[in-house]
Amino acid sequence: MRYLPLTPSDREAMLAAVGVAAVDDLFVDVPEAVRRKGLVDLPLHQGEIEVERRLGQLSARNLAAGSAPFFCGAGAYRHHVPASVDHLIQRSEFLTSYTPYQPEIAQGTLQAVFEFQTQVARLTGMEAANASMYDGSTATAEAVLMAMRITRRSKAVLSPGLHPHYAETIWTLAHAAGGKIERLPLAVDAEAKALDAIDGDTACVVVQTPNLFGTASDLTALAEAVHAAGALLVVVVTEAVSLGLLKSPGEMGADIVAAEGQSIGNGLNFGGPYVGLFATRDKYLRQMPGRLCGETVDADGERGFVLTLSTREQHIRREKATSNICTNSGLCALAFTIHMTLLGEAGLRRLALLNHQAARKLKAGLEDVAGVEVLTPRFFNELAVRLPRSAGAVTEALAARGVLAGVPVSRLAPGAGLDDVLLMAATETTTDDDISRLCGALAEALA
Amino acid sequence: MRYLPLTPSDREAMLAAVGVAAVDDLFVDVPEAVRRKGLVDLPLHQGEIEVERRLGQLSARNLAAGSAPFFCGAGAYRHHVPASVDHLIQRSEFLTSYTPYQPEIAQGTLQAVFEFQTQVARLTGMEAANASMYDGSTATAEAVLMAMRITRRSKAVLSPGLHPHYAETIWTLAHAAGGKIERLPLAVDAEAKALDAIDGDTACVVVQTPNLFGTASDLTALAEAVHAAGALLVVVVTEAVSLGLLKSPGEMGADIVAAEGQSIGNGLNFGGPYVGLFATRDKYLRQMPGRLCGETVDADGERGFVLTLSTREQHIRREKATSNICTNSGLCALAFTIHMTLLGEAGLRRLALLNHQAARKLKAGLEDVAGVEVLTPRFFNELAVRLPRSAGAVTEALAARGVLAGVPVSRLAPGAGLDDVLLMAATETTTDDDISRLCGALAEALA
Amino acid sequence: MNMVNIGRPTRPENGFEAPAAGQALQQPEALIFELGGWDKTGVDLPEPELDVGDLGDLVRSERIGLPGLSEPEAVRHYVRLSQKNHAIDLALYPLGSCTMKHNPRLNEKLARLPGLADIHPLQPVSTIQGALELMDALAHWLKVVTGMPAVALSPKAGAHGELCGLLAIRAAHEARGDARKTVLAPTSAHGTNPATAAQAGYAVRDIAQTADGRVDIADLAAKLGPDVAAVMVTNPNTCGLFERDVLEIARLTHAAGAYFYCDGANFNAIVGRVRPADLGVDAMHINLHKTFSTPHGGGGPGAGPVVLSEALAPFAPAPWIVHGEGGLELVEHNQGQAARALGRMCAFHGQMGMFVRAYAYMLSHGADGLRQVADDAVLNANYIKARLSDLMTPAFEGPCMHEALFDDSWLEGTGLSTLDIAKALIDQGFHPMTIYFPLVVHGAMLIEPTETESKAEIDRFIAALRAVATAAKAGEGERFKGAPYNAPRRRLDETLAARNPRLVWKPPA
Amino acid sequence: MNMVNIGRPTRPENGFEAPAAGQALQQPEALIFELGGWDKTGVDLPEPELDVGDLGDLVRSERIGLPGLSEPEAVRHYVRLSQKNHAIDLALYPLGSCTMKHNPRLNEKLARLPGLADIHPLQPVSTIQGALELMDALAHWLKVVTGMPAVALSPKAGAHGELCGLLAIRAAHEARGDARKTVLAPTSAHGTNPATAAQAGYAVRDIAQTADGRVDIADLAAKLGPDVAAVMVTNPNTCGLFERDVLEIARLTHAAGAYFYCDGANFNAIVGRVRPADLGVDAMHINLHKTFSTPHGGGGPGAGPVVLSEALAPFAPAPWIVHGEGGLELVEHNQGQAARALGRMCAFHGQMGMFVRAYAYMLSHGADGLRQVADDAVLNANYIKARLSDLMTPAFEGPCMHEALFDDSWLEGTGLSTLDIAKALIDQGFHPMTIYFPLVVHGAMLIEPTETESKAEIDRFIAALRAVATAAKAGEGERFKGAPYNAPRRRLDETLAARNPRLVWKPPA
Ligand SMILES: Cc1ncc(COP(=O)(O)O)c(C=O)c1O
Ligand SMILES: Cc1ncc(COP(=O)(O)O)c(C=O)c1O
Repeated sequence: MRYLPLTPSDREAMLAAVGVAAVDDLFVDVPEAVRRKGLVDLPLHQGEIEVERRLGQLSARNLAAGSAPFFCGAGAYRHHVPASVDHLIQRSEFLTSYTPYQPEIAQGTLQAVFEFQTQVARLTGMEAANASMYDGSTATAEAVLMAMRITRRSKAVLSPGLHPHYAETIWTLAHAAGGKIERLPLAVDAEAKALDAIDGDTACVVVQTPNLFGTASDLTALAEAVHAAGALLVVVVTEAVSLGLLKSPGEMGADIVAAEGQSIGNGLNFGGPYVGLFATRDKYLRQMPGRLCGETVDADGERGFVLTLSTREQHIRREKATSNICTNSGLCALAFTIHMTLLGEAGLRRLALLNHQAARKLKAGLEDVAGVEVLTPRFFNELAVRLPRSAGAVTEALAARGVLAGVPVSRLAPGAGLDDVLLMAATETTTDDDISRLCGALAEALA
Repeated sequence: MRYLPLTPSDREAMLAAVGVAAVDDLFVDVPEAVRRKGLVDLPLHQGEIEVERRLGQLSARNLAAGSAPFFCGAGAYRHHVPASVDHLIQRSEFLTSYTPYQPEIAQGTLQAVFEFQTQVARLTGMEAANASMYDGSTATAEAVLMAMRITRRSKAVLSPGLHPHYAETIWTLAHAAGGKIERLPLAVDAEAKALDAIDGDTACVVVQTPNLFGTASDLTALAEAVHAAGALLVVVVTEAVSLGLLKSPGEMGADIVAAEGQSIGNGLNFGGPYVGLFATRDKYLRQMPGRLCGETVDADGERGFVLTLSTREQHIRREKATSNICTNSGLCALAFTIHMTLLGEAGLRRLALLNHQAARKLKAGLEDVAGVEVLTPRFFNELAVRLPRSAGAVTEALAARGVLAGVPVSRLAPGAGLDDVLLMAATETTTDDDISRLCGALAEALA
Repeated sequence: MNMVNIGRPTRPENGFEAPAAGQALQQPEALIFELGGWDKTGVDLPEPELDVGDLGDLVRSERIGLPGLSEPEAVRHYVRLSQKNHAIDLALYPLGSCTMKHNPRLNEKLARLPGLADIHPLQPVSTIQGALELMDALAHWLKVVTGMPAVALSPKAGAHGELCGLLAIRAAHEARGDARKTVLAPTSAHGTNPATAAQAGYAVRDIAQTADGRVDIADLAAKLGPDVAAVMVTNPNTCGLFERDVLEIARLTHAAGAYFYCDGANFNAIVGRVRPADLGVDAMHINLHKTFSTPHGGGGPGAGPVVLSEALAPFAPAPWIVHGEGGLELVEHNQGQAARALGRMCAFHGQMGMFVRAYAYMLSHGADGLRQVADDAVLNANYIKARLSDLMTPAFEGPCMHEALFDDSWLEGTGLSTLDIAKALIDQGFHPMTIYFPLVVHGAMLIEPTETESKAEIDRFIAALRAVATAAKAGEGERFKGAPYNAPRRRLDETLAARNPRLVWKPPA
Repeated sequence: MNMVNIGRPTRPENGFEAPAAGQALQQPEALIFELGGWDKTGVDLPEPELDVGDLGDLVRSERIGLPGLSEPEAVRHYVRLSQKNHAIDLALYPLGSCTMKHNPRLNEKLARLPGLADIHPLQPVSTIQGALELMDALAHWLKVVTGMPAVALSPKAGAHGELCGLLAIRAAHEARGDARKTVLAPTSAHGTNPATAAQAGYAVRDIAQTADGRVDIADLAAKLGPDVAAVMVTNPNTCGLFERDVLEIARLTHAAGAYFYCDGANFNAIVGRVRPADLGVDAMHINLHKTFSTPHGGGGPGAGPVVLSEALAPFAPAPWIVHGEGGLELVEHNQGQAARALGRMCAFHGQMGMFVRAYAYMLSHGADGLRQVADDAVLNANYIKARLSDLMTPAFEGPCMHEALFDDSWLEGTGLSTLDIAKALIDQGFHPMTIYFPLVVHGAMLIEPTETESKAEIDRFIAALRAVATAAKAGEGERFKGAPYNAPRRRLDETLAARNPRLVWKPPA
């Protein structure tokens, strides 16, 4: 068994040193009745050849995004990640190290986290960012809990464009702790509706831009109204690349920004692992969830980095912690940081422009398909379209033609009465040919 | 342009420091007439997305060995290489370092080379090995030149089972320097024939085992006869895995062993890069070609490794060098060493047994196909079979059925009158299903 | 200038910093923000053809302030940083409770197969049958090794799994109109346990610990009552000990109408030998990034699937997989009880990348290998304990499970602390053990070698720790206080960092 | 024991070796033969079902003596070793003549695409059309950038390419019954040039060098004659200078009935700016592992395609690609003139793995990028030269090409040698330049930064070298003689290694 270095004679020598006759003697504390003598009912160990064959077969039974015209989005985007990113995150020293508890021998990880925090803060237009959350949805839920702590209020208003998975995640995390969640019905372009739901117990309004339907909005006015009501504005971004082109949440008045960082540095991975970005204003620092890396000096006065403000965290504060999070998305955050470092401001801006351009081309293509109506008024790289029939059925029909056309809203919100709406995203990886194949297949399917 | 760090302002500052107005001024030594003003007639630079797309398309136009029942051999073998091998050789410190000219900061490479040399010497049954040659064929040619230097004789006898590419490579390298090459007609099992060709000017006999046709032979008697004639025995091995099961060349009396190491640690790669193994007896050390790594101590008395005996080499000895080789196959040798370290003796032996077993199963399967005659009397993992028609045509017919059936001898030696002979190899990656698909397709094609 | 600049770098003409002694290959490295690449990029993208007039004043006008580097510079920057880390691939990494075992590169390779890595979570189900089969197969393995009937795959790490488990418990109680408000957990529990309980809306009460490091059954019995929703116990516990009375814990818990949540972070010690179901467990998260070897990545990502008993299975969060007529199907919206109860833990379906790695790890080990994992992990820990017990003071008597716990009583009179020992160990080339956890043991040093260490490496570690302990007892105090000397940084001032938080880079004033 | 063991490791109880100062992350590492794994394996293979009776006494009976390691041990062993190397990814690597430039990871990824990596050289041609197209496309790019009409792809490295070129020249002469016996090459030539000429059966005669580091045309003219088969000139030459009189060299060479072989190792300096065809070159190898960035891999592999003039094209070795009716075809057996002449350089078709990388590199740069490569490589070298010329002595006046050459006259009176400077530079964290090459310059120091270095890194290097030079002149001699102090090893005894060669591990007696 290739991963187990002990030899039979090692084991013998070690048992002798311990002073027992057999390994079984080390398990004496396990009640006799539950000690299993035989093996569990699973196959025996296998070599690389067999394991690779099995996983290869499973892989072959999926249609990879890269092998089809591909327009799925809705919170997970297919971007090109430079080859060096994946190479670097696989370096032993990054891949096989733990959370940097001993900073003197973890400066590599820590400095990268410090760079990540700074990048995230700047990108979102905020003052501080943490070392990452699990993903955008859990980051959003934690933002709601944080807003409730800060305001000592218990209600969160979820705006009409918020991704349903995010809304459900917020509900799951918040309701048990006594939070009240008011979820407004889905709508393409009605963020301002959230204002109507604000009351004296409202801790925050959660608003997404670009929203589920791809609509990008200026939230400045909303932010002012929310603040006037003594609540906080939580801005959610599921497509981090949009931050390269659109006004930042901070500029528009956000108090907390929760975002999905997958688009930068990370692949689709069927939904995970992703990386939650979490940023806020300095004044709320001590209410933040998650790890924070801070600058300090060593005994020689040299600059170095450490995990800090851990009195917020579970391992110190236990039931009074700001969150229970421990393991986060370190390596995905590293991928984000490396990709962002490669892009730089110039590259990110161009990348964002190319995404927007691809979506405009997509829109132009779709407008030529009879029966298709584009719903999204202002978009970054994603559009909602109304089809003359069930979006789910059309998507399956196009998949059979080798085209992954997008995400039907019914998949996310079956009861919302939007069964004919399809979400379609385009990115820098979308070619003109992809769009014409999509439109051709769509015209056929709708004919 | 992503690989070029200088910015326009960097360039300006540097030109100023140099004291010239423009880069053109640094090219003043180039005659005016040949200075190109414009760009060469090639496309402009492209991003990763485009380059990846282009190479992906080229890749998709080949039939990968792993996606078909696969039986090609003839000097290049498809084995399973553990994933950790490729991971390790891609570490920056191995991948992006040069030949270890400054040993104090190249101990990683040097120690690995020392391990490689020891592994190769032990595997071949010899006393010393070098740090690698380009591949098996060029190693063999260098072995012939070395034998000529040692014996001060000028003729090499190539036995009837030697791979034709190897024979041609020997001829190319040796004839210009005045070597005479006597190449015996191809035959399945006639190594002893080489004896008839030995004369007083014969520097060496070159014999391959297992030979082109897969025949494994005991060369002990041949070695004795060769030595009696004052010549050296050069033993060629093109399937390094066979050394895990068969008697070593050293044990049979070889003076120089030249082998292709690709089977251990290295993929098919359409023929290169591969790694030549080169081993000999201590007494011939100073006639060896290529780099040698030796043990020494540092100023503190600590063990360390350096390149040594470089007075044999081109950079010191110039036209009197034992070879012109400079760059070798360092990284492929590293892959060999890591794979061999993972295998260990126990793993290598089992691997060899599995290869032999696969070939026996292949033989059994083929014997059931009407019209197919197995020619090889004793084999390791490769067989020659006689077909009732042109092996080239049958191979193409099977390729059309998605089966890569093997290598027709006519591909290597068109004029040899062996157009109906096919070389077929099996390895640990060959499944029973592969064999039955092959045999089914073959029966159909021959029907 | 001084060419042999032991200790502090010197600053010769034009400001070049020479590397410190022994660090000719350890390059100093500034932050990306200091490397000056404000207009550079390391990514070549085509010139856009269209403008952004359609977006009006939604478009950002100010600079973001993100530096860029060409690819060679970026690669070098992060390679240099990487060399300032310790890692499993460099040496034994004995962080107790963290299970720092070998991460097979096969699993990295497989997780990158296009059909597993390059698929969207919301692709039509007909195009992801292989992915669903993999999740289903992983679920099967997890259920069989734990003996539990159900598993929720979506939780993203151990703590997230804890939350999932407690929310299922809350939902189960609520479903029968039995709202309860308290969770009991031993003081030795990992911080995530009480933090999770609080996040799930429960008050937390401590359970006392016996002198031999186990749950005090009498105290548990006394505290159990109609308000207790769950008992959270780690088993093997955070002292590295098997809870001898686990069956009694389960019995008492169930008798009180509560559920038994087991923190499965230490499952590595018993995998293949003990099935949590047989212990009466109702819910247990499994850190795939511990027991099943998905890499820690300097902090994450992990995955924390939760196995559930029959009683809790109906309350699992979405999504889950069912076998339908046309193949596997994904239920993404809760129906029935759970719909009103738990909801969903996160967007999409969980940590697929980790599922692939964990499944490959399980297939590679098989039933026989997994049992051997437990055996070797436990043997290694006991061996370390045996070899150190003459110099250091084990916190508890008797065999340990996968980790050996020492307290700091052996340091009495030396003036040295557990922290000093840890930092001195760094100078010996090893990552320190977990320190000051569990809280119930004074100056705790928790050593978990895992099963993927060779005897030779363990002996090397023992020798290093013995050398440190011997020096400590010999009164070489000053050397400890200054440690580490040999690391990329000397001891870092954590107090300063917390007092004056600098969490983002700011341009020098 | 001493916890701050600057310098030599100490040996505390049970033989543990503590890392030296600054090396807490630098693990000591024994040879695999000393790690004791004589029966271990890190590869799981199924139990064979059949015996080997059929092979009789062909079967090995004795032990081979190959140690094995479990996977975790093997990974750690080689990761630890790797950290004892300098590499481009760590810092500037200014080895003159070696062109140590950035190796894009994209190219590594592409070279591993199954359709490019997992194909057999002798698969039916219908199944490898993509591979042939790639080779054909690479050949096209090489021909266009050099202006030459033909290219032989199969040579496996620069020296192998030289041999290919000289053998083509030999074949061309022989084909017209004009056997010639001599090759002329300057003294400054790389060692492979004379070694190759000898291997191709030629006598080698030196051409004198002018005071300004170029070929002495008068000497060349005098030595040319009916016996001279070829003139081998490196251009830019190994002093880093462009051969101003290259057109005259070509004219004289051709007038004497000889061929002009150009060593193209330094093509990086002129790619996109000068086409060798325009210089009158008949044959030139291109080190894909230099100009076109395939990684050096600690010694190889490389690839050395040779471009050929019309005159030599008919004598190219097999194989080559032709455009046939049904697609691309591979001619694997020489027909016509070449059949009697050159034959084949090696088995199969050359270094496909390198072709993929080089082609990806060329596509990435394009015509514009390749020219910029030359510009930046030359600018960087001249900048280094300018910034060091006050302290060190440039070997020649005027602008250099891609590398800056210094002699050791500036060390006069210091008692120090070029080697001492090199070793002291190691202590500053840099790999030394190429030293003692070319032979024509006393104590040569040849610095080639390449175009993939940033100005900041070059400035860091300049500062380090200036610091070293300043210290040398200040008479800090002892510190040089002992250098390096900060590397994984102190200065190694090369004489001992050569006097008593130990090339393989032997068990201690
Ligand atoms: C005992 C114990 N419980 C829970 C956790 C939390 O797991 P995670 O970090 O995956 O959230 C840990 C992790 O360190 C642990 O050791
Ligand atoms: C000028 C010159 N010529 C020839 C060569 C030989 O090339 P290779 O090492 O690829 O055989 C080199 C390599 O160092 C060189 O620098």
